[in-house]
Amino acid sequence: MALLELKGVTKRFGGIVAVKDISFALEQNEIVGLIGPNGAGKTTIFNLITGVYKVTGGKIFFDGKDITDLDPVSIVKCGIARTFQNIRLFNKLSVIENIRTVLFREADYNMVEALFRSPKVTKIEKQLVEKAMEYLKVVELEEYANYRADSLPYGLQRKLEIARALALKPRLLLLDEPAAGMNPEESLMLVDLIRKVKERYNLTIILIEHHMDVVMELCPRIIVINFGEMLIDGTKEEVQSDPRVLKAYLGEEYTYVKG
Amino acid sequence: MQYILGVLSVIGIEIIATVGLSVFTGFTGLFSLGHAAFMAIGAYTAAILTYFYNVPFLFALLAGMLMSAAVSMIIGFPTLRAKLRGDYFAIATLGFGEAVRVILENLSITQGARGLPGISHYTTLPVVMVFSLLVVWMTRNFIWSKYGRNAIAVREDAVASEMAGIDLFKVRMISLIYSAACGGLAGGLFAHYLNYIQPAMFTSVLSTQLTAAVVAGGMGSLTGPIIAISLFIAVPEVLRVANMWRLVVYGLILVLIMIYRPSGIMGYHEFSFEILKKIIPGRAAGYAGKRGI
Amino acid sequence: MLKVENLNVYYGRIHALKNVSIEVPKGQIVTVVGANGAGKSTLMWTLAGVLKAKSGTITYNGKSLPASAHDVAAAGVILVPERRRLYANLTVRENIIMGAFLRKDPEGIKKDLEFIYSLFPILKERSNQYAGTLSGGEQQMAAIARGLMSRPKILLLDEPSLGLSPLYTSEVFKTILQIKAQGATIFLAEQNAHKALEIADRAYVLETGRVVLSGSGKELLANPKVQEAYLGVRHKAI
Amino acid sequence: EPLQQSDNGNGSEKNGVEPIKIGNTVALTGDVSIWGQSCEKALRLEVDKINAAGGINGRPIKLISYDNRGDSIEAVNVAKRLIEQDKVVAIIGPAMSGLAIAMSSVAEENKIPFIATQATNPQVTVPQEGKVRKYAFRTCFIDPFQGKVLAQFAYHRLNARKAAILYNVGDDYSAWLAKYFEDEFKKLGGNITNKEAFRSGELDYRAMLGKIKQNNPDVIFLPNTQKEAALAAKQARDLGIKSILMGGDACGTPDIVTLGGSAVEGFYLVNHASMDDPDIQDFVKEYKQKYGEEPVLPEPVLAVDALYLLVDAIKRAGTTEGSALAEALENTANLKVLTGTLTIDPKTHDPLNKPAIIQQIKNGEFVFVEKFVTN
Amino acid sequence: MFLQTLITGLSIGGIYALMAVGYSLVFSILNFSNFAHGTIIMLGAYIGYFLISWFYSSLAISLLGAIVGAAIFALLNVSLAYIPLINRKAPPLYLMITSMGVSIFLENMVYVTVGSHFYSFPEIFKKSSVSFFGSEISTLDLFALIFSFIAISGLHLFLTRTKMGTAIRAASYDMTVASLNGVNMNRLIGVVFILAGAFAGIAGVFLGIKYMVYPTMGWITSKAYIAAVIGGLGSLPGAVIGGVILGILETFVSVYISSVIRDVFSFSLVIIFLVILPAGLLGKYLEEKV
Ligand SMILES: Nc1ncnc2c1ncn2[C@@H]1O[C@H](COP(=O)(O)OP(=O)(O)OP(=O)(O)O)[C@@H](O)[C@H]1O
Ligand SMILES: Nc1ncnc2c1ncn2[C@@H]1O[C@H](COP(=O)(O)OP(=O)(O)OP(=O)(O)O)[C@@H](O)[C@H]1O
Ligand SMILES: [Mg+2]
Ligand SMILES: [Mg+2]
Repeated sequence: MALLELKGVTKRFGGIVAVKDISFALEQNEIVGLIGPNGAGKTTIFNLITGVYKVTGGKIFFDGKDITDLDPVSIVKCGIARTFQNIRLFNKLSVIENIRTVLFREADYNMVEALFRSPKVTKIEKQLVEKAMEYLKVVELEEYANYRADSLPYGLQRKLEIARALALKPRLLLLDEPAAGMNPEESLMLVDLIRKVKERYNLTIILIEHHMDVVMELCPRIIVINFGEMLIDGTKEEVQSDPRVLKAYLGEEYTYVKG
Repeated sequence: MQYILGVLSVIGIEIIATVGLSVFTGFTGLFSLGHAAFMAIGAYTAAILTYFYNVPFLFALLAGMLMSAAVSMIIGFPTLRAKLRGDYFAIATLGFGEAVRVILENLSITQGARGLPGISHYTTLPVVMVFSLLVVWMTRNFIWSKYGRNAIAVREDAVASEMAGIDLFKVRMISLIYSAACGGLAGGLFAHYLNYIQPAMFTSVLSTQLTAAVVAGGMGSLTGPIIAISLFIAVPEVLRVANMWRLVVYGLILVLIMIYRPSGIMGYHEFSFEILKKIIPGRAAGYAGKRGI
Repeated sequence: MLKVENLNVYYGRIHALKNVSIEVPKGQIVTVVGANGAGKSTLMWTLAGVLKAKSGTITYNGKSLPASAHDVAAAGVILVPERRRLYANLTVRENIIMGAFLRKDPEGIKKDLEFIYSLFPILKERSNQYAGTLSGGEQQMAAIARGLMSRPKILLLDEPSLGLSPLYTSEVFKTILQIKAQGATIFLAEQNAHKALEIADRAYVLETGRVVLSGSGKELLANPKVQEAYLGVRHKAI
Repeated sequence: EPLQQSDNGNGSEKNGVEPIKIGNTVALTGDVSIWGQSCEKALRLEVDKINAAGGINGRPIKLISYDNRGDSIEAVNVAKRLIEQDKVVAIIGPAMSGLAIAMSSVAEENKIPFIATQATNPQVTVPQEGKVRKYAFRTCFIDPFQGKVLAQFAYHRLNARKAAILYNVGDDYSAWLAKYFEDEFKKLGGNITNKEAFRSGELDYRAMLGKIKQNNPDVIFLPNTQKEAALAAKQARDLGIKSILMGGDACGTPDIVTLGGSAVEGFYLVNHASMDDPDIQDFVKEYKQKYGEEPVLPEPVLAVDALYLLVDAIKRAGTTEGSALAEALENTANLKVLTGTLTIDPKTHDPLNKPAIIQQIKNGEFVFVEKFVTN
Repeated sequence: MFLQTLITGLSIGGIYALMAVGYSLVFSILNFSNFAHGTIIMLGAYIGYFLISWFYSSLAISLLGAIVGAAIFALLNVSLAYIPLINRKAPPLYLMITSMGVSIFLENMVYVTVGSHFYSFPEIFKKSSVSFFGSEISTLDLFALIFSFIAISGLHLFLTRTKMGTAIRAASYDMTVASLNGVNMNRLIGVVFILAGAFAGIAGVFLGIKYMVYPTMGWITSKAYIAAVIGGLGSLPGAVIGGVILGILETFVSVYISSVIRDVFSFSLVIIFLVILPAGLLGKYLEEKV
């Protein structure tokens, strides 16, 4: 069964149709690229899946369950996590606090125990710190654990955001332009990281990206949308050579040679 | 001594209310102009119980806390559900505070504007000290627990918090209830300190003073607001000899604090020996340190 | 035209720019490349007058650069900041018009607006939408448009291709060449080091706040160190 | 000129004689500070006079005044401070009942008597339980009395049968006085057509007055401060209301004329003292001479009465010890004070035979109409 | 009765609106509730009152003086107390607390220097009234309404039609970037406060004429704050509509429900209103796009 399925999803903002009748399905463990020109509706699709916006029409299923009308928090609980096109960290908190905040969902103590700080609370809190540290190790940020999040350079903030999403223990991870603001060298390191976490956490991933090298490296399957509509859903080879994609998105002079 | 002890008692009582409010305003990031109403509810509930029904003091205090907490849900439910924020939320609380006062002015059990005189004097300085230490300690625990940490996350970025699986409504509601309960406790203590309460004692001026203490003390600090409210109460007393100039000076001090410590007395920090170390040059530890890569 | 000498900039205790010296001659494109956190944006904000240098001099046309940001802008040095920084509460059109705040030629403003709309047709379509609701790429276009609207003498561009599709990235680089041809001077920070170095007359490499290399764009493009560190060549070779 | 506490002219501490310290809790800032400031000046004037004449049994008086802003919590702090830090033997003030009730337990605990000036609520001296507070006194008549006087005056002299009330729900003085008036007027057989309320700080009463107008009452009772009453009068006249207007003792200051202008012509009010009362002429003259302005009645004269009451009690008690002083105060009889002769009722600590004067505003002046005496 | 109630409500609402405008104006650029606005209104009223007592009964001089005087006070207020904070990028809440301090300071300064007497403007302005279907409208109210309407419309045009106006709105979102566009922030903020001060002067004089002049009269501005929120913060037309709605609402509740519990009613309605329209009538809740 498909893990995620969009059926005829449409989103309208006033007169603008940002997403129009989009349908696709994602199998467990797949990694799919979502590309398209600026303003095509990619981020909007993420916002619809995660419940930030309500759909104007259509249905979204996750693991067989209809999540179309759930609120963002419940959707997270179903196992969907994301990163943001404009990074959204808890800026004034330290790097490790950013992760711990997410892990509190697992902390099993009640208000009275918290107010009197029973030994159980202390123990759980300690465990959470250790767990958070593990996630930081995965993205190689452990040496920054006590830095304020907003003092990190852009590239590291992106990694932290990915770690925070992982800490939600998602089954589906939505990455919105994770390589933006990275130079080609850094992008390729990001590719390695994404591969690594996908294996380690058994993830299904949708990746929005304008850095074609990243997309081509990672995604055997690519969905292209244009003006909110599905243009093509195919293998990366099909997409690269599709004249419509070249014209609308990549530019006629685009050539990608992959060794 | 009694005078100084009295001022200390008032400080202790207000610390309880301020610390509670700092959970809501400083740590959760919502801003209230009606918190005096929770003090009023606690004060009236406790006072009516000890005065008319001879309920033991401790139970009366507890009832005041519970009543405040319950009422806070009534105002919190619709407004926090609707995700009111900033000044919009502040106005809702301002309205709530005034509405509570009008109700107190018109109920017969509260004896309206005439107030309740002759409440027993149970609130002595030791009582205040025990309660304020307890509340400060519990609030510290609250903030260090998942409840407080979630509140901070919500304050920092509501959208990201939602995406991190945090239920904004629930977190804000818990903070509100907590701070209302603290307000209720402070009110109950206050009634049995002053032995007389009137609706006119719980105006928006009091609410504003509490909020000002939280902000001037430093949002996201617990010690800052405690220092601030102590100053707010002690300074006018010290200045009493200045008579009419007293409040002129007071206003000026408030402005100067904000200008020279624009993120509050303690900023986002807690008063601790760590900070003293930081102030001593050469010992600078990488507190909010930033290195390049 | 713009000359930076021994510039030192701090964020509190963090030394973000260390003895940076750079020259931007009139009518040329000068680019600065560097890893995340190298200090490119810091340099840009300092040139724009928002960040204050602890020491060092910035001279513009032989005189020292004005102290406050709005005077810098009035002198014709215009920054298109990193991560767009649009006025989310204004419409797209109002955002672009804000770029012309100091201009007093309504006719010229009108003409430039038409030019910008022809450059980025999507902005014309979205002209009455609040800028905050634009897509990431659309926002980037609007930010560039706002910068162009002020008819800069020197345009400081901080990562103009951030979030743009490959097609639009090429468009933006074409535009940069176009406005250079019109006589403007350009100072560019880019992660897309390839393209940036290709069009640059002169280039600097910034590493943890220090200039470590400089030369013409072509020279740096051919430099193996640059290739390895910023162009991702090593990986591709694998 | 800035008001300083009056102990700065320290000429009084000559010959090493220790002065007798008297406290004064008074509103120097806030909405009611017009009276407070005047009251403090009046006391200073009289204290200087007494000291010039040799003080009390050779000991000078030192007056210590603190601002209470008209706020109950402040009043408690002021009382504690006066008693503790400054070691006063007695306190004059406050002028407001809420403040007096709040501070009464402080006085009780420390056994220091206080003499409220214009605090007219019965509970200031006699709490609900009915037993008089040993250390609480006052020099003014009480609200039930003035409510009664006003209601009777309206019913019998003005032949009013329909009355409306516009009061401040948030103010204890106003709420009580409204009630006492209402009770008495109904008892006499009159009809209260409207009882409308507003809240402190509000300035526009036209909505309520509009409702009152529909019932066309004979009198409208305004148990409010002079500011509120003057505003209400103006707005009532603007709306074309012709009813007779009446107010309580809080209106008894010439300010009401400056504020209300022609709208308060014909306004009836009850007062503690009258500016044209021959008894207080000397005081008014001296006050004017010293400060270049008229005192703002009635609080200053009530405070001066309190001062003389206290001085007399200290003389009779022969000590400044609190409980002895309280007993001496309780037994005051036929003492000559500014507003006449004063006898304290030991059962209530209220002045006996304290006259209430009904005045009417005519051509911008307070004109004596009638005098009522307690019981 | 209904018509008279409506007229009363309108005239109260008009005053709220006038006060709310200056308030909203400051909010529109600095995003904080300027609690000192009420104090500036009070100072304007005092200036107007003293001018009219000295220059016997010239409303024009009184208004003009109050406008200029209040504008100067507002300018002093912003340059001494707010600019240092703004330059340090302090969040709006800090400015708001500072404004409370300013307001305590100025108000008590008036007690110390001018004293605590109440003052009333000479009566000549408010005597006459116009009859309108059996209801009375005072000419002063009429004049105040028309005058305010013209002034507010002018201001609205200024904000929406001029570059300066756009710059004000832009700066309210991002001052740093506005300065990149060549906007001199300190000057812009100065202009805004001068305008707000001028409106405070007008409001002060009308408030003084209609009611009276005393040190705490600025407190009534909390009603203006509520009005501005109802209308949507930062929106001038919103402030006007909010003011009128609040005035009419209060009056109608007093007349048709109960004057005693009027505030419970009107505040509950305000809360319900906000729950339904969380950004007021014309305000924008700018949810950042993610
Ligand atoms: N809240 C909104 N209100 C109005 N229009 C919106 C809103 N959100 C998005 N849009 C519009 O919908 C379209 C799709 O936006 P979206 O952010 O999904 O694009 P995108 O594909 O992510 O583009 P990019 O690659 O530039 O990030 C855009 O044209 C945008 O202007
Ligand atoms: N506001 C700030 N406060 C403290 N440190 C900062 C701040 N902004 C940047 N830094 C630090 O200064 C250094 C230079 O940052 P800068 O943003 O100039 O780098 P950059 O070269 O533009 O990087 P990127 O490619 O990610 O945009 C980094 O180490 C960064 O962490
Ligand atoms: Mg996008
Ligand atoms: Mg940068």
